[in-house]
Amino acid sequence: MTQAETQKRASVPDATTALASPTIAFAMLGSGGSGVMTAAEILLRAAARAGYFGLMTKSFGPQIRGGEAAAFVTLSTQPVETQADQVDLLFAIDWKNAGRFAGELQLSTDTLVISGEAGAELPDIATAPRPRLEEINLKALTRSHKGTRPNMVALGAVAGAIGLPRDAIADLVQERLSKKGEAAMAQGLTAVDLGFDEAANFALAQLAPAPEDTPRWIISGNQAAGYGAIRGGVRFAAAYPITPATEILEWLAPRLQKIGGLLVQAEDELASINMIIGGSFGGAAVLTATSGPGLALMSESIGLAVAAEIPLLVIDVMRGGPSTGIPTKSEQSDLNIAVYGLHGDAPHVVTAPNSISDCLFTAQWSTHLAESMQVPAIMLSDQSFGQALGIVEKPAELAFATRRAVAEAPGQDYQRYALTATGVSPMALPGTPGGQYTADGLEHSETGTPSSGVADHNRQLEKRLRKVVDFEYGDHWAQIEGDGTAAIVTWGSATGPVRQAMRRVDPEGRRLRLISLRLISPAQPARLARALAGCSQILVVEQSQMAQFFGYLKAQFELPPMADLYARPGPQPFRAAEIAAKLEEWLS
Amino acid sequence: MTQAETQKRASVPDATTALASPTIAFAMLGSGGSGVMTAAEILLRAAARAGYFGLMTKSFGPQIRGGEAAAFVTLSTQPVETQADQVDLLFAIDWKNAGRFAGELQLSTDTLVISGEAGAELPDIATAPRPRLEEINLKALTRSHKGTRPNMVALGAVAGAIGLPRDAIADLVQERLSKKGEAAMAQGLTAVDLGFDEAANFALAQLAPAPEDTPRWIISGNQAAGYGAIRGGVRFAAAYPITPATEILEWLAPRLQKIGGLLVQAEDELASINMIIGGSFGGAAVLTATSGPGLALMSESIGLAVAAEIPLLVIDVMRGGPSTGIPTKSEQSDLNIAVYGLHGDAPHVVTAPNSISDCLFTAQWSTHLAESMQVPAIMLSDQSFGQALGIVEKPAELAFATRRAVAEAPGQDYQRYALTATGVSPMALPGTPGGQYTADGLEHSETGTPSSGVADHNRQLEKRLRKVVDFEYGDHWAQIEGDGTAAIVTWGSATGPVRQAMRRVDPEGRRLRLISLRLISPAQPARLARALAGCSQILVVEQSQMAQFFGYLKAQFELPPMADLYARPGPQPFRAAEIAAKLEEWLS
Amino acid sequence: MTAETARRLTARDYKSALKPVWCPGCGDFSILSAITMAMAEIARPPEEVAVISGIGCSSRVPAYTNCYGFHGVHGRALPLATGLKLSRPDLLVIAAGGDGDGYSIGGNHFLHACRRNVDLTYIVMDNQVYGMTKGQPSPTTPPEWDSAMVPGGTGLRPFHPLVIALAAGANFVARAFSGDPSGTAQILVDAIRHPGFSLIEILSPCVTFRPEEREWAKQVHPAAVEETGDRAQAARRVLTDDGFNTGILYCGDRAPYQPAFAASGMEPAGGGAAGNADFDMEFRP
Amino acid sequence: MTAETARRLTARDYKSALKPVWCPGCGDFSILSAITMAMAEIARPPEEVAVISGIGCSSRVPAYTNCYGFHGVHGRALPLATGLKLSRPDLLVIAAGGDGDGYSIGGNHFLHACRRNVDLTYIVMDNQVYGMTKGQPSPTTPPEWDSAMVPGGTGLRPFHPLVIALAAGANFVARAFSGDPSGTAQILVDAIRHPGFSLIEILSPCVTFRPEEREWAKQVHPAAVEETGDRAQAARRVLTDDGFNTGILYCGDRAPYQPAFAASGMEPAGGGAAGNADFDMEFRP
Ligand SMILES: Cc1ncc(C[n+]2csc(CCOP(=O)(O)OP(=O)(O)O)c2C)c(N)n1
Ligand SMILES: Cc1ncc(C[n+]2csc(CCOP(=O)(O)OP(=O)(O)O)c2C)c(N)n1
Ligand code: SF4
Ligand code: SF4
Ligand SMILES: [Mg+2]
Ligand SMILES: [Mg+2]
Repeated sequence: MTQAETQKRASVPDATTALASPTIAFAMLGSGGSGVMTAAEILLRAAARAGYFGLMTKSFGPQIRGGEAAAFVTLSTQPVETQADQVDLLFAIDWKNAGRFAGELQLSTDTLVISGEAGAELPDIATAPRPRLEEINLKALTRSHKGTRPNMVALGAVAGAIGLPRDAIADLVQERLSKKGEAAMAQGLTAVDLGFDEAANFALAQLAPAPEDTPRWIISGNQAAGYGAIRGGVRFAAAYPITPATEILEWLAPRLQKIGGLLVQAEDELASINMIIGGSFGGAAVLTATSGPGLALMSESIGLAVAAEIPLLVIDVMRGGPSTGIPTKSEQSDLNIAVYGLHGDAPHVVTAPNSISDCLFTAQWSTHLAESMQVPAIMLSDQSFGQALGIVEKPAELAFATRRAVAEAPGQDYQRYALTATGVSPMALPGTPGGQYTADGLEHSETGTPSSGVADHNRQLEKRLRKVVDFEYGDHWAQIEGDGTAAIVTWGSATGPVRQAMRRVDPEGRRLRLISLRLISPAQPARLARALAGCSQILVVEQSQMAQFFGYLKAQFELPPMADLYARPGPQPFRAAEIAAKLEEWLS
Repeated sequence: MTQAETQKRASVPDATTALASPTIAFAMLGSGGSGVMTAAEILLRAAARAGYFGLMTKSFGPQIRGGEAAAFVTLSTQPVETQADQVDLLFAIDWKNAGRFAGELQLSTDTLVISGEAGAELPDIATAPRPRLEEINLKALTRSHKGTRPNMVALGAVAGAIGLPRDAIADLVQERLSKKGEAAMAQGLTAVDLGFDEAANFALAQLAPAPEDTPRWIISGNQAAGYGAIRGGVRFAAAYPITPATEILEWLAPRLQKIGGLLVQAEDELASINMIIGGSFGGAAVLTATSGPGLALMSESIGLAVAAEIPLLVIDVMRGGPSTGIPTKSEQSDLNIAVYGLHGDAPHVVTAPNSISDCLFTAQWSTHLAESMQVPAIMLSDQSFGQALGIVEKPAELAFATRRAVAEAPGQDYQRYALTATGVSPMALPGTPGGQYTADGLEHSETGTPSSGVADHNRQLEKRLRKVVDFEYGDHWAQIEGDGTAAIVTWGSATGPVRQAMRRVDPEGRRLRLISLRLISPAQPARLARALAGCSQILVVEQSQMAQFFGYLKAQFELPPMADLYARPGPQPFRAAEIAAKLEEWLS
Repeated sequence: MTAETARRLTARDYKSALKPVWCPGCGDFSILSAITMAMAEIARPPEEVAVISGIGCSSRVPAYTNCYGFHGVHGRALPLATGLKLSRPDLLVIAAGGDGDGYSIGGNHFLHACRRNVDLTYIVMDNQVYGMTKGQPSPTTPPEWDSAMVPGGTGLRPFHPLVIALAAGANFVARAFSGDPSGTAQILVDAIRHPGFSLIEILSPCVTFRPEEREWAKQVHPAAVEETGDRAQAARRVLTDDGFNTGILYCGDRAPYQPAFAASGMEPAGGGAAGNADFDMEFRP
Repeated sequence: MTAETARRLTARDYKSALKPVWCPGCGDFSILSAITMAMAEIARPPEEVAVISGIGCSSRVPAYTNCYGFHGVHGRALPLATGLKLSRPDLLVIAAGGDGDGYSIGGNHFLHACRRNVDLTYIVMDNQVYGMTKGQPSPTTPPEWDSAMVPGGTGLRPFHPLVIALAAGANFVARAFSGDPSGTAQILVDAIRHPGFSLIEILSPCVTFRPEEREWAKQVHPAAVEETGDRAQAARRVLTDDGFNTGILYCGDRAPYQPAFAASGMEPAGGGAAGNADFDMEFRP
């Protein structure tokens, strides 16, 4: 149950005047072309302007386009990291194939269901939990007001029902329709007003006043990842489109162009990974983004970058697996391939953001790590970050003292793979006189000459491992919150639901501790031991059938034998209620 | 020290008459075209005919062809699983670039070094350990006997020095030269006799009489793997050449042809893995063989075979990694990619032979597993098996009751991915009326129709995991020897050296226990727990810098915290002396 | 009534009950119809036909037929189909997919399938765009087509599948248009009957991401000249045509690649068995 | 004496001290010489040249030059070189390798590099065999060539790199022979100077696995006709020649693909920095 619901239950089940709630969740449904996404996005944006936090996720039927669609939106005075357990309001523009969202749409008896189709037969999902049912005859309304569109009326109704300021909505509608001329703008406003008027008939808790502290951003995880990479210095990218990573590329392409960089669409993932290796060899900070199938194809050449010591940022936006799996849904099941998927002993870096806005930080940090250690870094984002739109605090501007170690004036005795104290060897960039060497994926001596000798293999293996193990990662390795004696160890997109569940189960923050790893590999056993100091209980939470994260922790850390596990696959996203129930059970 | 050496030390350091030794090791060196490999192989074959066991490994300089070469041969009355720690005899046809074999060639003061080059300056490796030095002037001898070749004289000398029967040698030389005519045969025999005569001047322990029990085979690990697959039913193969797996393919191609099967050389590994998926979908038992870089390229499509439930045998002959690494040397560092290298939760089978002849058994068994469970099986062989020639006992003929579960007469309600008790669903083969379905790598319902639904994903994931976890693997999952309380857990090519070291350290077999896993994945925790019952010490031995096997054991088994580790990378092969020293230290 | 006439097959017998995920108006619907019409004319029972694809909107086609199907991974339809055909020469094997699947990520297999000339029919539903991933340029996309991923257009000369197929050795090359399903079906029949590797490049508008392709209906026209068996002549012709010339453009006489394969047929695999005396002999010292 | 004349470069300046691993008599030795001779004529300082390869005997070539080099993984020389050139347009970038590397596993990149037409020079040392892995047929191997891996020969029509390159859009196409290093060097100079993607297919005998290729010395002859800028004419010519015609066969005028890239040049990457005000703006609600 969301906090909103808790409050409503307690105070206003039958009230006809609306009370304030810090969090409100709604869904909008409709079939192809009904415009639910536009309406929901305008609502989200209006909420952001008003200072709320929020999260919008989208769901579509199997049709490539024009099929049924659902938008889920949670708005709050507090940061929102996962959709509310249940929606307070469901607006269906129509009910065609609405049954398909059964698994995703949770109603309760308190939910207000508004049917936009007069006299429609409602599907089970809308009636089974016995919610409050209301109707707005969109067809009749839009017919009687020339040029108005059903989704705009719905938008007005939802805004009115949950108490979003009419002005913010009106501004946005005008901005959107400004290109279409005065008449369209006026019709849009009329539609919104019709909705607001209809909403006056329904009682629903209204959003509590928004905090007015920091400016808000609306951003998706994929945009944040792309921007983080640019902030990290990435200027050259090559990639092949794949769901759900494509938006990173589509966001980056024009923006790289603008700042003198370049994104190339390659013929396949084998080409894209090798193009960026070439670019990085030449001196550019580089990136590719893909999902599981593409990462698998890239693994041979990521190994090349390990052996030849080439910095790369590879973003994997995870989706349901294995194989082609479920491209449009989320899962945390590429951890193993990211950590262990290269042949031979191939030390590299694996990171993971823990929220939509952390995609920005982690991408920037990962670029810093890759460049500093001359190593490929794989960042594991996922569909639930990548394709969701969040209203977040404007992220801080951060600069890392990144600089690739470059041999500025290599002398006669220049050795590309010299054994240095840190394991990082200055790289001569093509164009630098005297620095000529051949980068090689064959085992090599310090100069880069192929060698199958025992000593060279041992030394170069050791150097490549040492440089990533001994690096000073600082505090960014994990997000640690609370200091209770029951620790939840998690990562990535499981973090938000866990955090929200912790707030419910332990509102005072006395019993629980959150440890969310941002640096997955190389493992930081000493740091984790310190973070776990004083814990008497450990629960690992992750979204993978085979408990990949748990297995990884067991392999790489001295995980106490009492460690418990809550793991399940996607595509069902984690909700706070689910985790909270698990926590209650675990703590008792 | 080999047993041979122990005996010699004790009894015959200065004797001029030769005594018997159960094991003798020798090396032959020479530059390009000197024919060392031919000579050494004839010696090996003669020893096999005489009933000895043996092992021959080859080493080459970096030259593609025509560079320096060294053959290492250990012969024994007992099975030989690793080269002896030191050679008893080194014959150098010439010394050009002999220094390159420094890491691999171990001499002692007891070694007899025969230089075939008169008055040559010997390199450090031949003189530093102060061995006995002798000379045979090959140039002079072959000049004075028309048509004789230096390597044949060397062959005779080695055979004479270690006491291989002249008749067996003579027969083989005649067989080899028979195509070249009478004169060549006579010249060959003359050369051999010259060698034998020369050898009479040197005292060296002679091989003890051979046991006369079972017939011997000479076979390489790669041949054994190919033959095992054929015995398992494999009839269709597609592959792309790669060192050190190519010999599997080159052995298979003509033989498959002969028995009505086919091997296709594909354009790349992406094609080869998909060709065999197609072949298996059609009903054939199929195989591909590759090494690390190729396995990496195949990983996306191996995941397809997991999702679409297609049986495959993928043999990975491991070499030094990462990246192109060291193609001609061995390492056990592809364990991680084999077990964890597929994206998503992708349960499959990973096996590993523990000796050259076990390559035959394990390939056959792996085919059985793949076919029975409709799953890809990755068999991890390595260069040290694949490219070595062993004299072994003729392997037993074994048949598994393999049968792919096939829908013979699918009815109207046929469901390709039906949820069955075992998790294995009968597969309709194309051509079968009524069985039409579409195999899919997208998540699907029981019929195979793509589905992103929560229930379908959970059920199909569960089914695919269950079928491999619940399968009855029987006793083949591991090789267990001894019942001491100190257990050594190992796998693959580390097994032989460990076993030989155990015999030395614990000749009565009272203290140590060997557990070598043949089934790497899925893990068998209950079985391992039973196998470890009563142990107070555990040592894990493996040839990987990052201790991949150890990490895997920690992740998948409840490994007691006292477990110790001895791990190091290749390319230096494990020798019994090295492991024995480690065992002594560990036990003390 | 003989068994044969008992089973007179119509296009409907080759269609499955599944509703395609395609957008209303997508060209692929008509290609599906053309495929099933062609099948009915060929009249092999559906269970003896296998339709193999990669990933993309167009690659969804196998499950919409009532044949055996394999919806594999992106770009690998041709090696899948090759492996199936080589080990099951008794089947009629059709590979199908999109321009991205076949000419971008699958380009190497396309080259080598043409060269290998296994008896396969390869149907490419070319919409000059990546439909499934929502509108990126494919190798056949015009250079100036603007998109989010490649702002301002690729600036690249489009890939010419027919010329490449001819250069690489394909044994039958044709162009068709989805708007003419019965013409397309007729070409498909000929392609299937022709031995060796046949490429049928079918223009198939993507109404969602390339709505301007609706215009194709006005631009296509049957090839003015007869098909040829002269590879160089065919190449010259397609190099200089306007890209909307439909019909069979080349019909070669290379013998298909089909080494003997007697091992499996319909026998399920894996009868793990004893050794082979000949092979045993080799290992005797 | 000016700085320029102070550094008069000879072929030797482009050779490294490393001893090649090639077999005595291998054709690749002469190609290495031809490359260094061509470099000396081009006279870009060695540090401004990058030689990029995959895996194979021939792919060992980068380390034998005194330029920057990258010995990557099998089949990926062209995308490596493409990424380097696009982000470092100031460099002279040469890709080199074998027939297996370039036409078998690397076939897709070959197709797309021709089409993309980045200003690269691609040297294929074609010995019609996989040398490094000890003698398997490559796409250019004659159909009847017997080997352990493909007993009795592939039976396949050899891949025709020049025809494919022309069909795919390469901007310069030539054939050379390793036995004529100075002729080869001259072609290389022209190829390097020509903008866009240049393919130089160099016949290079593998004396170890294809000893019969020593005969090539007797078979090669200079092309009887002048180079052409007409793609179709060039294709017709190479389709009908005997495969031993050396010289520049096609010289096109496609503009190379080189989108602006101003970001790195010689600046080392990764100066992780503050945001961009424009980009920040987009995220304001
Ligand atoms: C290895 C891999 N890379 C990328 C993708 C994403 N992807 C799916 S379909 C597709 C392109 C489809 O284009 P096309 O083959 O032309 O088919 P269409 O949808 O246009 O019919 C891509 C890039 C994938 N599934 N797998
Ligand atoms: C992914 C991968 N597959 C296979 C190999 C093995 N391999 C190395 S070189 C080579 C072929 C070399 O042939 P070619 O490119 O013609 O070069 P050549 O040796 O003939 O000069 C192969 C198959 C590899 N290194 N990596
Ligand atoms: S996106 Fe284009 S190709 Fe895909 S189904 Fe829709 S119209 Fe067809
Ligand atoms: S094997 Fe052939 S290609 Fe390789 S180095 Fe020797 S002669 Fe040259
Ligand atoms: Mg397309
Ligand atoms: Mg070659």
